[in-house]
Amino acid sequence: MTVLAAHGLVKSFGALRASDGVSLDLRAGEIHAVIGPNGAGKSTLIAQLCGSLIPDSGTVEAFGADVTALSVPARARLGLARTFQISALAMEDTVLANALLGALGARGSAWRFFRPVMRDKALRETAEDALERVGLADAATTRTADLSHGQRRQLEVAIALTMAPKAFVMDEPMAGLGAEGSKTLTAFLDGLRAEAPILLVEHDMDAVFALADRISVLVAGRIIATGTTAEIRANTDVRRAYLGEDA
Amino acid sequence: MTLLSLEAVTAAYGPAQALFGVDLTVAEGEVVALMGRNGMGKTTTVRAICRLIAAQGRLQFDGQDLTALPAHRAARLGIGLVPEGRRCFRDLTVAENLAAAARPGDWDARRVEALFPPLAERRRQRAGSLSGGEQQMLAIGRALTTNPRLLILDEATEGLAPLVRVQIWEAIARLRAESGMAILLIDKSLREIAAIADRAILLERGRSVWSGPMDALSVDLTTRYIGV
Amino acid sequence: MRWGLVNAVMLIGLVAFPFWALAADEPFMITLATRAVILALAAVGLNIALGWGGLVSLGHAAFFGIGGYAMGILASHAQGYTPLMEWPFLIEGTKSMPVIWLVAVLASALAALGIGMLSLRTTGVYFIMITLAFGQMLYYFAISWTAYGGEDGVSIYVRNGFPGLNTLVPVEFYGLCLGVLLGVLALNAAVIHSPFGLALNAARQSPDRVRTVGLDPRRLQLAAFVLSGAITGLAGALFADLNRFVSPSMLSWQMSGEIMIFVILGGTARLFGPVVGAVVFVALEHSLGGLSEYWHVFLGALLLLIVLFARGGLIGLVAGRGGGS
Amino acid sequence: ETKVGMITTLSGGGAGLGIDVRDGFLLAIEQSGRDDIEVIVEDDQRKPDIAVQLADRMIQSDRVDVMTGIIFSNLAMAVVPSATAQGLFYLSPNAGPSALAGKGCHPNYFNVAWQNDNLHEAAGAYANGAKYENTFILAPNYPAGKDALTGFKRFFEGDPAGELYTKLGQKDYAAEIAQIRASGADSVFFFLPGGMGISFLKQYADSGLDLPVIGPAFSFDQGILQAVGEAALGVVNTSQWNKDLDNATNAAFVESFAAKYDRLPSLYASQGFDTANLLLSALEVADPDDADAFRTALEAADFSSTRGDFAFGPNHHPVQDIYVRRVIKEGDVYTNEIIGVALENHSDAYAADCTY
Amino acid sequence: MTLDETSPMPLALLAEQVLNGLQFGVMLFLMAAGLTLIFGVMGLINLAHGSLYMIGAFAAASVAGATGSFLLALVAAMTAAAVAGALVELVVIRRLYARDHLDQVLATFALILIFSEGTRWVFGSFPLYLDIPDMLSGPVTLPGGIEYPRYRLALIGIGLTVALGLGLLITRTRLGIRIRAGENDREMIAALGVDISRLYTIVFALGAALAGLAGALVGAIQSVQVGMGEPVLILAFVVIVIGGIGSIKGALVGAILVGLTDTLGGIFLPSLFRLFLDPSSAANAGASLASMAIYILMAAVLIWRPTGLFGARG
Ligand SMILES: Nc1ncnc2c1ncn2[C@@H]1O[C@H](COP(=O)(O)OP(=O)(O)OP(=O)(O)O)[C@@H](O)[C@H]1O
Ligand SMILES: Nc1ncnc2c1ncn2[C@@H]1O[C@H](COP(=O)(O)OP(=O)(O)OP(=O)(O)O)[C@@H](O)[C@H]1O
Ligand SMILES: [Mg+2]
Ligand SMILES: [Mg+2]
Repeated sequence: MTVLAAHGLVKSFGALRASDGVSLDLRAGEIHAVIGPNGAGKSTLIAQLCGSLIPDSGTVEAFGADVTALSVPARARLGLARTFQISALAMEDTVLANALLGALGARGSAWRFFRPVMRDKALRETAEDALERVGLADAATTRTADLSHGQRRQLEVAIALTMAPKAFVMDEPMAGLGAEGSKTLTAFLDGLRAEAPILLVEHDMDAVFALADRISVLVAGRIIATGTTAEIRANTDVRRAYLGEDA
Repeated sequence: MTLLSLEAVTAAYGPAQALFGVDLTVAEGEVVALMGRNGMGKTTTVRAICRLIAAQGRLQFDGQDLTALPAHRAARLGIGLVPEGRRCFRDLTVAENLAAAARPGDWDARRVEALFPPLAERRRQRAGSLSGGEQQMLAIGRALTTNPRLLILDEATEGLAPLVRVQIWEAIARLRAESGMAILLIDKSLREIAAIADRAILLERGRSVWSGPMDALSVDLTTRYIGV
Repeated sequence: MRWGLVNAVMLIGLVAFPFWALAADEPFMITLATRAVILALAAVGLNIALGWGGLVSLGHAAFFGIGGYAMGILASHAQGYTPLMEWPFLIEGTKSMPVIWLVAVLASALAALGIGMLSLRTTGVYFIMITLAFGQMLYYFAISWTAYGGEDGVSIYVRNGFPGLNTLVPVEFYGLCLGVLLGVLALNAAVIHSPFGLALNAARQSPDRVRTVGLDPRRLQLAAFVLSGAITGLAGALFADLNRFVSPSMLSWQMSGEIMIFVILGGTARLFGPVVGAVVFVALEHSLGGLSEYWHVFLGALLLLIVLFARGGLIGLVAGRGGGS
Repeated sequence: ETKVGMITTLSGGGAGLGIDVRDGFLLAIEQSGRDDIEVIVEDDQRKPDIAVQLADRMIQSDRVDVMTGIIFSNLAMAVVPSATAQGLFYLSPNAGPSALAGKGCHPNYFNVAWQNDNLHEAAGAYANGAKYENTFILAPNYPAGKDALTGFKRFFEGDPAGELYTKLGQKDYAAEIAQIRASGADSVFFFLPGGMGISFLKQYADSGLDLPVIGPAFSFDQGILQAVGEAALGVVNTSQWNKDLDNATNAAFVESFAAKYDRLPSLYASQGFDTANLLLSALEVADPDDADAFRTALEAADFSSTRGDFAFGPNHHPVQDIYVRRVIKEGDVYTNEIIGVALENHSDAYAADCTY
Repeated sequence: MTLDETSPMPLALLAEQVLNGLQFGVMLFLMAAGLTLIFGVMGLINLAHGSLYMIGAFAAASVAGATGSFLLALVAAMTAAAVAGALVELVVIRRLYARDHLDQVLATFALILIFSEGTRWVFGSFPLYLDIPDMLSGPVTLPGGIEYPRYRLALIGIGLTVALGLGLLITRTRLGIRIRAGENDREMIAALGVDISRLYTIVFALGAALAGLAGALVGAIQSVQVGMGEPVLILAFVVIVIGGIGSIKGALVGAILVGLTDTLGGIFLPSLFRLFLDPSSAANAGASLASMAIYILMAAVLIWRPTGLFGARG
């Protein structure tokens, strides 16, 4: 069953076609990795899927409905959770506050002006659970700016978890993580696919080959190949354009 | 001859201490790798060397005390930085990036373009519109135009596609071979480092915990301090 | 915590002040304190947008002035026994503070809604300047609005009334203004700890993050801006009543600047920051004025020293940085 | 012991006027030799709310008997109504907004300078005498500016070739000057106080236009003329006072002012001086505590003015001659000489609206 | 009125007014260029820029008064403002780069107070005299029979020359490249061996000198008095925001737009209102709207393009 799909997305920045007719789908229960050289248009694709960029043409479909015209918050409320390539967090606030924000979003409204948020049991539970799962429980009261790079990536994932989403879209969650961090996160994502499918953009080939059920290769705004891990590994075009191994 | 030496260097971001005692030396013509897990203080060490963060302890470059110098004076002693995250001047063209900080010497824009041919084709393009790999090349080239005696590369292959990584590693190898420049290297990929570095220094929670020749770096050490 | 102590000291000081002034037979000190309290209220309003919302508005004099004109217009009609408007329905002026406040709050909230909707398309310095632009438009409009005195403004001869109080007695009017200020501070404290406050705080730091959890940062900020404008409008009505006079100078960019200075001086995004800022500024103005014809030089030098040596405003200086709200 | 509260503009752009009023006022007090009069001087920074605050202080804490000093109409409007409503006497040494002369007049409010329209009316009258038929008129877009053009037109019998309201505080008049040139006017009347007038005159002089210019004294007064320089030479302006007015009081005033402050007195200084002398004359007769007696004493205006004859009309505004002056150069100094009388025993248009 | 309601404005008059707008705009550009440079490079909101304008005018007036030479006066204006600017940067601003924008606002506000009242302390409360040099006084006749002040033509020339020079400086010279690099990433340019503090002092002094030049040039046709800087400051902010912060080209386009809007608005709006109002109300309503015109322009530009015409950053 298709959870999220792009149909013929085209997006230009001036003369540059960052997306040149991209079609791809994410199915229930799978991890679908998108790989490709720098500047191929991966982040641009994600931005269109999540609503922060409007495609010049083509449509985005989520959970069976056409969402091309919906805003970022509206898509999030439908159940689409995103992590950023460069962490986007409330840096001055505590880790818990960031997680609470996710829980608040999941509830669908922040229009409550008087009751202290810290006394809202349900919210706190959701937030603390998510932190626990990514291993940040101990850091709950730390200021986010004081987190290490790796911990920030974990927090990004935790916020996505608080939303109990129906699909994850992750832009290079491993970027900047050391070998150990990548291993832990790989294991975690492996378990997560049972909860909701993941569209994963990643340069870390070890992680991609370990996790992905299917891989799409994006080069210069076009998908040049989609297939299972084995098929992609064997694809000579991909090896030449991306992996840099002698074909 | 020792070019750079750090002894018991400490540093803090506001109230949060990040370095607790780092010892490190780089000799002329040597390639040294600085390794450690995330948040262990590699970048902070680099920032301390470049005088981008106040540090205590003994920091010397070519026999001169660094701690008293502002960042630009430290750089002029011959330290060339390729920072984490590339940080090209995005509104400047490639050529302007290469001109902004250039100092006289062997390395000029032409020679950089010869090392990284993609840059030659994009001389007039805004740095912000380059691909990640090209930006990385530009950041290295920009540091080279200052004609440093020590080149510091902080995560020069992060976030790059495998093919581009290969190109960057090749360039670093050529630099070493052709100009005998001293290099301080931070990277996540042990395999490539092993192929190029003479020595390694391991950082753990803001302390240097091990230092020695590359081939003495045991699996035991790497699992313990790097996680592989 | 130390900032809690600072707040408590401020609170006690504000409440105890008139007793001291009465005992020392310095009745004017009460009027001066009233001025400080009202300006503090205006700054508390701005602080909601500026401190927590990250919306640096250089047009808050617009709301301050709208509040002031709400008072001036209603009271001048009541005073002259002329109806405010006869068609399509009859509206009479009034000299009752509660009614005036209601009108002031509604009018400035409405203006903030309109200005906010347009201004929130921009961010950063552009936001500063577009709010300034709207402020200036209203300023020039008021200057040439002959029906209400243009640049000369509107004078009412007697302060408006509040049920159960004699507002002509300085202490009672002070008490009233202080009551309003404390009420608004309590509201402010509640709001910043509420879910809305949490989301607003995040919207300032990372609008993208707020969006991806399904909330609309612009609507949060707009709500903060409207709340902020309404409070500053209320302060404007009180200020006009204090002076028994309203004129376009309440709408000038210098006024916006001053309100902003109060906030920065005291400490942004601190509950009592604007109060400290306004009180200190008014006190400085008062005590330096007699020093020399060129006392502005000394005021400037003092402010400069404060910025250079007090990070995070005066509250930051006293209570240390961090913590805060 | 009498306490006088003076609120005037001593800092910022309009400070020159306030300083002159203050200096003139204090000179008269000093010359009277009375040491039972305390004058409290405060700077309003030209901000209405500050002026109100100072007034409150003077009334509540200093407990002054009489107030004076305000230069600008909008500040006067902020302070005077509520001060007089609280029973204080207010003697205006400068601002004379129409609202305080007509319906809003108050028995405790006295204006010792002029009603705002007066000098403009005189300019209108002068224009008739000079046979101007289509004067181009301009003023800033604010109440005093509108009063100015209204005042001019009240007496002017010709048909203005154009009527312009400029932005308050505007400093560039190229566009207006081009319009004047194109309008076919035979003369120009302008009311642009302070820096606005300096700018206008310099630019006008440089534009090559040589239509005669008239204006109220404000743009041609002692404090400002040196900054305008040659551009002002020969310009005709209307004033109730000039330093060459031939009476003993004035001669003594001009001499003692120059001796004490080392500069020529301005219109504003003369107004401050007269205001103080009016106050002194009333204090000879009655005490401000006895409001009715004190008011009667003020109404008598039994003092010798630097302007010669001086009397109050029914609304406590001056009835006085208004002169025509011309800008000349005496040695290195630009100043004015009187060339005629524009209106004799002139009072204002609002007196009829005033009932106490 | 000879310009009666029905006849269109004569072409010559229109041309003259366009020149006036251009001249006003070009002067604004001198103010705005420094402001936008300082903001763009250092991220500093310098409210005291108007004070530097005032200092230029006062220095020019004093030197012109003492020597009678306008050229010397201009040199003095630029020098005085540049020195004041450099001093301010060294003593105050330098300590604030790492701080919040808002601290800079408060500090530069304090500087306005000090400069304004300090100037009054030194020079007294009365406006000073500064006049057009003889060489440039009086009108010239332009093609089409327009009589136009020679001095204003010179202003347009000077302004455009400065604009061109500044443009070349920024785009072509090493200093310009470094300035723009500092705009992008000030820490990085320092880490590469460029003395960023000195660069900042130079930029600040350069911006100040331009403001001082504007103050002197404008002072000759306006009044030289305390407080003259603040209204121009606000206009300069309007200009750089319309043009897009940090962009010299934007500042030029913004300045000319504002100049034209202000000048032509003051003329056409009253005529427009005369179509459906009586002359007196039309003059009133037109003048009111005209005084708001540039703010309406700015709001409209920002609503349409939230980062100004040539701006990229917020
Ligand atoms: N807002 C924008 N304006 C102009 N060009 C843009 C914009 N966003 C992206 N681009 C360009 O579009 C191309 C695709 O960018 P994108 O960020 O999608 O690449 P990517 O595949 O995610 O690369 P990376 O692996 O380096 O993250 C790049 O050349 C980029 O410079
Ligand atoms: N700007 C900052 N403010 C506060 N703390 C910081 C800042 N930058 C880094 N730190 C902290 O300093 C410590 C060392 O960080 P540093 O960036 O030097 O690590 P690193 O070894 O380079 O890690 P990585 O491999 O993730 O780049 C970490 O705990 C980090 O959280
Ligand atoms: Mg990307
Ligand atoms: Mg690092």
